[in-house]
Amino acid sequence: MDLNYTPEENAFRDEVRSYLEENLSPRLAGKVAGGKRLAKADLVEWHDLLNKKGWLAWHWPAEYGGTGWTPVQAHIFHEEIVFANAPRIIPFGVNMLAPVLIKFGTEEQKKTYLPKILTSEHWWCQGYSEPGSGSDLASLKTEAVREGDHYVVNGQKTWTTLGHIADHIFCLVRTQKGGKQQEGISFLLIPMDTPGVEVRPIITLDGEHEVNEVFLTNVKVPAENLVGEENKGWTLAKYLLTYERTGIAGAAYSRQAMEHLKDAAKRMKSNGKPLREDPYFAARMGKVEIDMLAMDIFNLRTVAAAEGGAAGGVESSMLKIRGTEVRQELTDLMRRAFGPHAMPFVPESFDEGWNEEPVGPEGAMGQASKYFNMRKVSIYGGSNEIQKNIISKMGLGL
Amino acid sequence: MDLNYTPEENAFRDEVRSYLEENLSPRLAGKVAGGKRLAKADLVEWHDLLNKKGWLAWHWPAEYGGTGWTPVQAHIFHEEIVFANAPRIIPFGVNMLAPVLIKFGTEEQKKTYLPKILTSEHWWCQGYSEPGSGSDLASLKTEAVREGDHYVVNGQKTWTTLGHIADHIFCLVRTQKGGKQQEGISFLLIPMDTPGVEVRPIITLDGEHEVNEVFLTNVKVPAENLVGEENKGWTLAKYLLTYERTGIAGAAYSRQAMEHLKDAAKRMKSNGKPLREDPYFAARMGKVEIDMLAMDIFNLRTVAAAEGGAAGGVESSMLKIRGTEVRQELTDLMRRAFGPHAMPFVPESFDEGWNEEPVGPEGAMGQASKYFNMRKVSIYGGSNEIQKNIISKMGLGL
Amino acid sequence: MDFALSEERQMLTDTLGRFVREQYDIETRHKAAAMEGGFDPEMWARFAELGAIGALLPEEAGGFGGAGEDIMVVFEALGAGLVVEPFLATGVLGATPLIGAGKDEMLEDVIAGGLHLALAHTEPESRYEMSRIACKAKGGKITGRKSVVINGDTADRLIVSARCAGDEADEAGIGLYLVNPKDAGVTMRTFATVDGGHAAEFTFKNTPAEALGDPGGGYEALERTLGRGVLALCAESLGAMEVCKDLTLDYLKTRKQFGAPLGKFQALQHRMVEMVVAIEQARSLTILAAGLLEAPRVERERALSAAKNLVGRVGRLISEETIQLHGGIAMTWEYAAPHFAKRLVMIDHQLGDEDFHLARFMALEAA
Amino acid sequence: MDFALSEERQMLTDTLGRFVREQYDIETRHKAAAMEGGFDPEMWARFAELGAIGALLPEEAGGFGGAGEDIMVVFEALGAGLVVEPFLATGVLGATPLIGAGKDEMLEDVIAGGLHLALAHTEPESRYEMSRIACKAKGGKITGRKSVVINGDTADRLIVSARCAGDEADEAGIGLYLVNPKDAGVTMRTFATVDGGHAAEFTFKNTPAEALGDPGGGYEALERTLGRGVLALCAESLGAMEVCKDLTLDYLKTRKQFGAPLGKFQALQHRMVEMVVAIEQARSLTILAAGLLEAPRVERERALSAAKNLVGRVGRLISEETIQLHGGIAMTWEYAAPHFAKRLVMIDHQLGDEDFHLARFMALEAA
Repeated sequence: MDLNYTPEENAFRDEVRSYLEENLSPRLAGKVAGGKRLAKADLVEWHDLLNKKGWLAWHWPAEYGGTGWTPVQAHIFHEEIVFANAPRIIPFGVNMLAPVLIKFGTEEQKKTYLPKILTSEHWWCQGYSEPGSGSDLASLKTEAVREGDHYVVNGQKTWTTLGHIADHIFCLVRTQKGGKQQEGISFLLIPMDTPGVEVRPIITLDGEHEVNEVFLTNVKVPAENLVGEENKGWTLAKYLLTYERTGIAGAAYSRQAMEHLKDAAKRMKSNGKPLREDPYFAARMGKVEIDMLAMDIFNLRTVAAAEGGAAGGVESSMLKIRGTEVRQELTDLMRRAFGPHAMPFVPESFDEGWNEEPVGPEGAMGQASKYFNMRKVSIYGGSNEIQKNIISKMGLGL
Repeated sequence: MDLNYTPEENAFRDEVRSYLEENLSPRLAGKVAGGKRLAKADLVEWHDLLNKKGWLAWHWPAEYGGTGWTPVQAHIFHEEIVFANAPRIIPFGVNMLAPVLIKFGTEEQKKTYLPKILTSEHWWCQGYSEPGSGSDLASLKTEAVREGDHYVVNGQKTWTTLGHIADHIFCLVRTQKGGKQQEGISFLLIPMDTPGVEVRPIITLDGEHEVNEVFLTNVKVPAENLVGEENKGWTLAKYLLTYERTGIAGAAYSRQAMEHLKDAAKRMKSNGKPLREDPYFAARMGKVEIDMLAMDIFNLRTVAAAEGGAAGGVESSMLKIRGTEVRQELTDLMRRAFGPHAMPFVPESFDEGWNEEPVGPEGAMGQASKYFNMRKVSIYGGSNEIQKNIISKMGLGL
Repeated sequence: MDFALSEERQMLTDTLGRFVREQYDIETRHKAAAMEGGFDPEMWARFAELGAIGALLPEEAGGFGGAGEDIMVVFEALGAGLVVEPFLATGVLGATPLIGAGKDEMLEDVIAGGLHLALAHTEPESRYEMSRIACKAKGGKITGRKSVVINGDTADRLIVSARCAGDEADEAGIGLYLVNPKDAGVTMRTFATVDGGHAAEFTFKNTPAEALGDPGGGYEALERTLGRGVLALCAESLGAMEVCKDLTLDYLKTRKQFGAPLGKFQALQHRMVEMVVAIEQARSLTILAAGLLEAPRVERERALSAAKNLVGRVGRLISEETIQLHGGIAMTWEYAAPHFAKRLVMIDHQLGDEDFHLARFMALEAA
Repeated sequence: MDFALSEERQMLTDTLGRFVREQYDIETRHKAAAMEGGFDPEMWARFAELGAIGALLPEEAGGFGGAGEDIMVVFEALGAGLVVEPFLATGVLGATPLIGAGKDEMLEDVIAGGLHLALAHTEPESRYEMSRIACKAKGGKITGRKSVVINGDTADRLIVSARCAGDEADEAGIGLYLVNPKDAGVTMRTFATVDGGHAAEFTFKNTPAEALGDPGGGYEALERTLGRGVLALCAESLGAMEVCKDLTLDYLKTRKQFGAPLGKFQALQHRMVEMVVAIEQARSLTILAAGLLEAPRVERERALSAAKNLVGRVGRLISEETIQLHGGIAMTWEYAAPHFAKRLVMIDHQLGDEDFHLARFMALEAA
């Protein structure tokens, strides 16, 4: 047992850190650190920066340009991204669609799409969820009817993250009715400039626009845009859902949030003393830090096990649960830390250009908003209840 | 809205208090206050004392000797019992069997049994649960076969509280198989000196003996000992379960325990100061006190609603849940309060005669034991999970 | 012992409840919140007509209520509609210090809906402490800063807590002052709050201020004022909790997943039950606090702190569970539930959060 | 980074695990606990033969382990058997202060199972504080009281913490002393503990005592000793948690109610999942504490306090849920689970409870 990284792993960390330090623009890092809204141009700039170094598609097979990193390296890479205040990698093309294409796509499809994912020429979004199918994804109803060399697609997708800045959407559609729900689903690629595709914003409870509804009305999709076999799309969907789960715990984000919390607890006052000396607040903070430490080690254990070749499906579900709980708890403490000053809400302050004096103490503004926004992490990506069902069934045999 | 007791209610409280002060022997009150084991003679002494005043069977209809108290009076009565360090009223005869007899029994049965319940000439226990039927009571298997003017009973009952000091047991037995579980159950009265009745102790996790298994092997029970109709016993069982739920929250016990906790938190030291000034402990204590205050008012609201004629089945279930949680939390804090001194375990100290110097600070000994013992309250009387099912179904329509 | 409302209170509850249900849906509320002052002046006038403001004030102040029970029933009804009109700022925190202070005309205006008030008390460094006041009063002028003054932007008059003597956290030396925000030396910055309200920051520099009562002995009045505010917030929270519960329950009954309504899944059933039990607990302590609003200080303040602590805890539970049990839909602006959920949590940031009131509850007993 | 055990540790784990599984069932345990000294001397000898005591001590002390990892694997195995033999008292808390103190012969005896030790440290007023020591040392004699000395009744030698200088909570002035409990001026009172162990109270009156190392500079050694004990308790708890989890899971799968195994009820499934996740969390911090046992002080002690806090919280959860999910059967002496459940909670009463270690975790960072 040795809890230290190897010298090689540390050298790798240094390499990643140096590259990000040298290449990530202070402008962009500043936006991320300041919680500003990111434009598509920001995200493309970021993807380009990684692609230039061959790191954007690090987990693809080597023949397609992957790096062959070990799970520990991947873990380090993701940590450094967070610590550098870089944006997250937008997963829809590079982490979600690409692995599906590589495993199930035709040579033609791979040749057409993979390079454009790397260069951001194509910008993908995901068409999975529907208004009627939340956790029960297989109950989806969007219909694709084959007519000659086309499918005609009708239906509605929802919770489409960043759909408003995407130009392509990969969709699960129903190509056959009757029989088991999971049968008769197909996986289609749809350019979003096709007539009949309409994107409408969903404004979330914090007043922000990140997710969308996508309406599909008589959308003609060429038959060659089918990935894998017709009616076998569920296999692809499941593959995608289990593929890239590095960082599911969000451990690095939590560690960063913990630092912000500690900073706030030093600056804010309670009874005339730093908040961190308020025993009630200290007890909350200590408990979350301990939970976070445990989750961090739990995450590393899983990473190390993956290095040793272990599967760890159930562990991912456990990390999803505890990781999201810790992240939520941290935003809860952040809003508490600022007391009454967590209430002011100045949405303009999330704009890049905004640099007025903040309302209240530094860092206070927007904390309540972040707390509410963070409620999503226990809902999306398979709600925590679904994760518990998975653990119960797969892990415990109940 | 008026949260004060009426002058009449206060006068009633004084009356109860005076009677208990004057009549409850200091010996017995001392045993209760000291957490000593009570002998049957203690319990009989206590029942006699109440019966002499006409208070033992306060809730029976007036014609059988009841008092006609209002729900608020009943509530006051139960509070005063707790505050006087009196034993609890042993419910099996007076609160459980008697109402069933009064509603479903023959005149002969009432005449035979009711007076002897009052005088303790008969001492009842309950034969409901079986090893195979916990929360699912209706799945009981103990069988009674009619042979002439007798039933022959075979089976096993369990969790029979104080069965070892009882001379009679009322049992649910199966008199007909097939059909719905709830059908074919009958309600039988069995003298425990009948051949074939065997009581074996169940020692609980704290090393104590309060509950028992009762084995019934070819027990001949006269047919006149059937209460109500044959195969309709489930109706009686349900009636009994919903009948007398005053005090289900255990609110008075919690208030008393809170006083003990506060006393301990003043006496015990943490960092050289009284434990109550330790903010971590104070936070726990404050939270429980607040929960307890809320539960106390919730209980009073239910009592007052009953006074107004409201039914309150679901409220009872809620009070059962929160009441038991508060009681458990209080024993949890008691063991914490004494720190390392909660560990010593001297079972002899529960004997009436034991008066050696206690191990550790006053009141410490046995606190861990009480904490473990108190785990039972969320299991028995319909586990808290069953209560949640009831609320979900009856109260919420889920 | 009687938990039933008197006939008048029951009538008020019914009338106000019906008005909110029928005239104040979530769209109306959003529209009101989006107006310039953060609420709808016309709606305010209608509430005044209904007597909802007058119900918060005792007869001596020209009102026809003002007991704990009145505050409770009014604010529970308001909470159920997520009403954004300035009841707390004007009707409770603003009006209370005027009672018995020779300001009967102003109170009359308040009750009629014509005068808006706000309590400027919180300061950049005071967090929730009642007596930590750095704002200075001297010779009829005040100087200092006040933060997160709810509805401060629309107030015709401010009630400002300021200190004429004592150290920064002393109870002695505190006074309450009447200030016209249009007067000299006042700087104001206005902003929205995350739950759809409005607030403002104020800087006072030698601003004229009229002392209400004893300039150095105002702590008691301040405490009474804040206490009434605490009760109002608890009751408002209850109203919002009930709506969250109803919406969630309804959703569980209608939304199907895996071939069955969500409400058939036992794990969700038990969580729903936890919510319901918790609300009954919170309601119980709000009733207790209302009932003890005129009780001796320690008893009264302990009940208020107990209620605010529990309401803080339960409010968070209900808020988070409402969102989680709904799933994605409750993350959308368009749906009503998340707005109630936001308010529930933000109530914990007003007049002392759960930790503050837990510590206070314990300290008061020791005192 | 490597979380795998070395080959030797894996072998030790396997051997000891098998021994406990095959030779130390709950009946054997109860019999051992009921013996005069609260454990089975013969079983102790067999453990010694297996090398389980030696594994707790480093080579310099004549052992063949002694690293955090060794303590972890041994105590997890012991916890899984609810082993009542005095590993903690003799092998960890007793033996650690003897390392490097010129007591190699005694250590040899310890490893061979021939010598019993106990740490007499807790005092009537000290609660869990490490440095609150009123027991006085002067001129080779000690005077004072020690409480809840685990396995003190069977110890051949006591290691006693006592003070030769400083105020009652100072870290300076503390020393560790070797005391023969048969010597003059020792009064002992023996009792059982609720989890099946034995402990004793001691009164010393001018009892001869031999200083181990610097009489006034023993705090560091004491902290190291208690730290190793904390790790041992965390690992023991983990072993017991796993048993509770397995028993509960098994019960849910086999016990039928309302026509289905309990494990088909979703509310119980989700609670079972919570238990499993919590155990993984507790395991993670126990591993961290083991890995940092030789790290610089603040890092080491923070990891230990973090682990003990989490193990305290999780231990209670597992204990209470094990009993509740089982129902009545887990309230009976006859069934194994409640005995594990009791031990889980009582571990929180040894060497600092969750609150103590949470406060310490926070204080250490500030330091």
